[in-house]
Amino acid sequence: MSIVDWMPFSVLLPLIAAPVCALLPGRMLPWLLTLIAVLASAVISALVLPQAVQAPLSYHFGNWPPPIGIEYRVDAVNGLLALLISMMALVIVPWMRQSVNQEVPQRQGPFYALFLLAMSGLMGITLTGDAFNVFVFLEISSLSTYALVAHGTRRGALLSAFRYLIMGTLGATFYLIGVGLLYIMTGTLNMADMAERIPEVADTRAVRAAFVFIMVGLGLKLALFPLHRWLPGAYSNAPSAITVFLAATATKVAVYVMLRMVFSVFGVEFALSMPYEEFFLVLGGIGILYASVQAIGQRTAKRMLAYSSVAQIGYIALAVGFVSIDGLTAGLVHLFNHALMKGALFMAVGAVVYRLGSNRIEDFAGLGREMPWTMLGFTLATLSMIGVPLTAGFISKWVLLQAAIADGHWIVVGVVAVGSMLAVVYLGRIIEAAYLRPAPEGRAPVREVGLWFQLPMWVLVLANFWFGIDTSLTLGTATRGAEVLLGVGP
Amino acid sequence: MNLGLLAPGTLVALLILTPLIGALLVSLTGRWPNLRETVTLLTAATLFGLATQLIDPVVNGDGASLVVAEPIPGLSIAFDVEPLGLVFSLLASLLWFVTSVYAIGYVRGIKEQRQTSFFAFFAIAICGAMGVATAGNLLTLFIFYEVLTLSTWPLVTHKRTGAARAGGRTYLGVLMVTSIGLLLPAIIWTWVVAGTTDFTPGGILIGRINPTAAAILLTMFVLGVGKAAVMPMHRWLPAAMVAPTPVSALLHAVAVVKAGVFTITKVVIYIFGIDFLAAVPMEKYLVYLAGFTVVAASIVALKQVELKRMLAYSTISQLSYIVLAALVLAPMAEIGAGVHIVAHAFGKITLFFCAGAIYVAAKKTRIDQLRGIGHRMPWTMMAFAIAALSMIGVPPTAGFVSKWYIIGGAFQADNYFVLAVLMVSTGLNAAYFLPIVFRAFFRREDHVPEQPHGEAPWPMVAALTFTAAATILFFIFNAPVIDIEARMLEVAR
Amino acid sequence: MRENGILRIVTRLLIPLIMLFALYIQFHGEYSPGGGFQAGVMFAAAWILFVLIYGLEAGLAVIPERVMFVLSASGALLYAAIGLLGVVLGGNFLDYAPLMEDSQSAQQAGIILVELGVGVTVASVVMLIFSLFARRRGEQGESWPAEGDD
Amino acid sequence: MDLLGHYNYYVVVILMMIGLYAVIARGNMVKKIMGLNLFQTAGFILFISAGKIIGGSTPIYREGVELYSNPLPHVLILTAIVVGIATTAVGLALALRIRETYGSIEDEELVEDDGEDWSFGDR
Amino acid sequence: MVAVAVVRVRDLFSAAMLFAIYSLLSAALFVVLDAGDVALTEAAVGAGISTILILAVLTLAPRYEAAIRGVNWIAITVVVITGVCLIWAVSDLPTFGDPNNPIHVHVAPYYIEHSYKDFGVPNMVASVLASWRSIDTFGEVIVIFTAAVAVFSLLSVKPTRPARKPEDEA
Repeated sequence: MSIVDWMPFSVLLPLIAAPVCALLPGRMLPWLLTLIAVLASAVISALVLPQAVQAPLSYHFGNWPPPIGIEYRVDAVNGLLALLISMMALVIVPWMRQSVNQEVPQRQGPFYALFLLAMSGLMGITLTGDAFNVFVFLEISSLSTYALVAHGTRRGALLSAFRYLIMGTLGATFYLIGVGLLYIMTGTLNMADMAERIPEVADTRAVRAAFVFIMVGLGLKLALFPLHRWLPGAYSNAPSAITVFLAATATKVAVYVMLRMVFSVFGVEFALSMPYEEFFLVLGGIGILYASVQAIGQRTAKRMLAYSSVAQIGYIALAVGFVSIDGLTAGLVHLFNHALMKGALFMAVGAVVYRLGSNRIEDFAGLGREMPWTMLGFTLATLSMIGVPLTAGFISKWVLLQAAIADGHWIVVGVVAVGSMLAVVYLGRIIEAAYLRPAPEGRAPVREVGLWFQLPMWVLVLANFWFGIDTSLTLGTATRGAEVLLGVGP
Repeated sequence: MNLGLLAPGTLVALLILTPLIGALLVSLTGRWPNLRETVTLLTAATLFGLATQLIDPVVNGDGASLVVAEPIPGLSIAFDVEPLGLVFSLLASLLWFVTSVYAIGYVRGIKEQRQTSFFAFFAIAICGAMGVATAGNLLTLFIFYEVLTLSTWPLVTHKRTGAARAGGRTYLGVLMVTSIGLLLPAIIWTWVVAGTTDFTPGGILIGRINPTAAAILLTMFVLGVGKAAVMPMHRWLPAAMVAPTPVSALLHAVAVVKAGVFTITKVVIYIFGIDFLAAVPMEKYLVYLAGFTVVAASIVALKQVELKRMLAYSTISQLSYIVLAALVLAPMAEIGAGVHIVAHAFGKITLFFCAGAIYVAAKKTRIDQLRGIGHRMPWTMMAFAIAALSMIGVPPTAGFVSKWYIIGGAFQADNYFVLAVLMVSTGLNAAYFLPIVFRAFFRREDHVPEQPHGEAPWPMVAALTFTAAATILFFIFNAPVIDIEARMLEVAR
Repeated sequence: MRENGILRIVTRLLIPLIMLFALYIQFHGEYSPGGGFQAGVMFAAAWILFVLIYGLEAGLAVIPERVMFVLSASGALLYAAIGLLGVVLGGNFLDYAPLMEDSQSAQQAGIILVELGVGVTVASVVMLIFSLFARRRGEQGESWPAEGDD
Repeated sequence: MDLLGHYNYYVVVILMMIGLYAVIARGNMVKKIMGLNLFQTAGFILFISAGKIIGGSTPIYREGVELYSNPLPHVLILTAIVVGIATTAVGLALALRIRETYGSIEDEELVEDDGEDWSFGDR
Repeated sequence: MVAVAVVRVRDLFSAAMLFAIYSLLSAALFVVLDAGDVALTEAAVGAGISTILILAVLTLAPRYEAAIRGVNWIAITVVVITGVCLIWAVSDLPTFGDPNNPIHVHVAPYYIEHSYKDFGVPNMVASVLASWRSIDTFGEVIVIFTAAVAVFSLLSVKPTRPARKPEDEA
């Protein structure tokens, strides 16, 4: 079997493993199965990416050629994303074991099953080349995510999950209607096929409305600024492990679908005929400032990081707002890098929660001494968030600013700069608490967490620095992806 | 004196790595203070040795360069030592050694907390300074510029008191805001415009950018390099005075602040190019800004009651001398800028040493407490007097030499504004330094301290004596530095 | 109303019929409207009706929740298995052609099996969900309200 | 374009608006879920009516029938309905749990409860 | 229109009933639109399952929803915007039921033609569902299964379980 034949199994293996996992008893077995499935998925994605960068791979389900059947179509863009998702999952699964044991004491079979479903759902969205299939897998991942969020140990989790469910379903339905309109106008659901047929109907209001609906729907999913309300609650109330996974992958996938739809399906010219650029630049900019300010006001680390995620999405929106190679490259690179840094940060916070059962910022006092390694990792990841040189964050920022300056968007430059400074402020609060404030007396001495927590986090932290120095994978693939999206180059 | 053992490239690498290794060893040997101090001293000595090894290759023109990695396509982390950087690295490494001697006396004298992390971060900061000094392009320079900022934050907040936290916030705040908000965009702009950020003699922007834009860019650079403390970006320096004195002495009189002015000088010479910049209209306004800083900071210094804060403001004004000199765009002035980096370093570090010595020996920090202290601490106050003279620019001190060159440059460019500024500030310097010296020696102390004290511990005295001596010696033996600077100029032309 | 004789009689007649009809649309799916999904819902509806009349305990006695859970998983797995069979026999995922030499009957076989998987899953899932909700009420110690059926 | 040719599209739009309003404006969670269903069903009708061909017949092959309505939308909507019921089930389960832990399923009443500054008004 | 009633009525039970009726109506509409399978499903699901589930919840929840204070203007605006956008959009959708609409001429004809010819399966819906777009259906099954697992893990915990820890935040 060639790599193409293996490609869909990066989705199918976790998907098929899920039902089995749900039936497994105890704690060890489900986790083990999850680990194996995720590992396999990651390996496949890793093998697929290099080929996908060369030329798109296409897999026909049931051996029916598109548009009759459904195809999986992988190129540099979603290849990179698939690799990101599966790799993050691979890092998180070992990490989550202990914290899940604590937060979800019984019925872990279903829990891990849901995790697998969420993961494979995201993978499916990423790989598929069929607009409706996106919807189906979107729902798989969403449903399982709602349930996972509801597993949080605090009752707020239920509320957050419900609101997330309402918002998410609205978003999905909007997307569905958009796709419906497109289908009515073009008569096909296959993205590539649509792309060919849209130009002849491009100037109909129906297609424009479809564009708007898809934008709004996905905007809800990726928590673009005014539609971000569900995110902080969901992130802060979910079990730590799930927070890490969501923060690292979920919104990224929504961004990807948006990119895919805008550039591969509607096409650049169409997008430019709509107020696409303004849409992203304005919302992204406001989002960065608003969310960063919000983040400063938060009292708990998780909520703070959640708002910072909203802000980071703003960066990505800005980046993809410039319809240029540089801009899209910046967006894709930041997708990747932000997953690395946010993953590490949330892991550190998760470790603290595991020990303290709290993530209030004042409770971080003295942890610099008591949990040295965790906090060191947190600090390093923070550097990456701020965009200090030699970190992945710096690369993102550099490319983004480069794109902005090249296009002469000086306001954007200002916004990005201000955003990073605000990041210094809100992340600085935790660092300061951890290192410069003494532990509150009367608190039982806190023990450092074990290797199961340390190793995965450090993998991500070091990855932050690795991709800050050797950017051949990230920048290279991202640039290629940008070319693919803009339809230039081979 | 060149042993010629190592290839220049290797030397550069070692120049960066030695302090890091030092830091590592220090944190490892933390449990045994004596061993730890020995390590620090050895590292410092080695570093200075390495720096001296670079003199010949650089002066002979076959520069020492080294490329490490290429994070952004076409833009690499590269090192390339040129005369100015050589001077800076020599200066920093030498004074690091001296300061280490001093610091040993200091931290033990007042039983400082967490000495190990203190020395460790100190070493990392030096690594940052070395990186800045030897950077081959703007990216590399920026990287180590930030390393310097971040590694000094723990030192500033070392006391961990509320005041220390507040000072740390201002320190990090100003430096980060300026560097991320102005310097980084400026660098990227340069990269976008010129397609490179390598320091190349004659500049890389000629013909690539129109004068107005160039003026804006230059402004972004000058203000963006917050470490140069050009007003209004100077707030961090007084705030940093909450740090232990050795830190203020080395970092905030030499390493950090000099990194700032050094950056500006390099940008002026190697990015814009003197000739190109002369054509830029708005460059004058920056001269005025710097001049204003010189005078204003001196005036503020007059009002200070805390000795260290006064020194801080004096530093601000002295730094703007260098910026001023760099922006005069006359050959002599450029030399003057380079020389003043050295001269001011010796002078100001001596002053800080003295302040620290006074604090350790007499627990006194305010100016009005210093009456008659010269009788108890003659060595210290003699050194103080010499350094003060150097600040004012009275022969036979280093300050005179640099001032001479700057004035000469001002005449070359017949820029009378600069002349005026120099005159006024000289007067002001005299006005806030001399009274202290006078009081110290010719007044008797208003009340006898409960436990009479003598000099500070001997390592401190030794250190400050050495630097004071250096201030005078530099007046006589300044030829090598001048030569190197001149070399830089003819390369740059 | 558990004691309502007529209702009991009617449903006793009705339930087998519904189940029969369910099986019909399950396996007749490719000729007339209907298929696995509708069949599953039908079947579940029959069971739910049974529960409404005879109470949840009786219903769970017929099919315990554990079994439903296993069934729901195995339905999905059956579907996947068909797909994988295609792969094993050298085709793509969910490729029915390799199942038999005659492509037409191969397709039919594939469709029927797949629909069966769907039916099993849907039926068991609907029953499971319903019984979970119903059991909830039991645990809260409230009685089955009269408005409950329609 | 003649209105008649689009009447059922307009029906769709109206249903959609009603459903959306229910989701956003109604505080009661069960009501929200119902609204969500209305909203989705409207979307389904959109697809199905697009699939209809006047004079066409149900897409089941019979001898002599030439014109069939489009089967593809039907398939999509079957899937969509299933997804819809799945979502409904999960949503209701959540509502149930919320009811148990908070003692209320009126969204507004719960705003203060979890200490989140959450105005749920806008989308 | 029933839908309006569903939203207006504050008695949730009657709302549920109306909802069921609404589902039946739309099912009927589907039949009119030649969508037999969909009608069957909608009837079974909308009128049957979801109604029963809603009722099951309502037996545990207060029967009447709280009064809505005033009018939710945000909602109105959002809805109106959406509606206008849609009206604006559909007004140039292809005419209803016209055989020459793009969707009838592009992919679908292949299905209609080959379903019986290649598969011997008269019900084109079935064959599209289970063969041509079978991965969608697989996804659908998985969705259902996901729902099962989700509800299971949500409802299989004891009703009044105390939070493991007191509220961390706020």
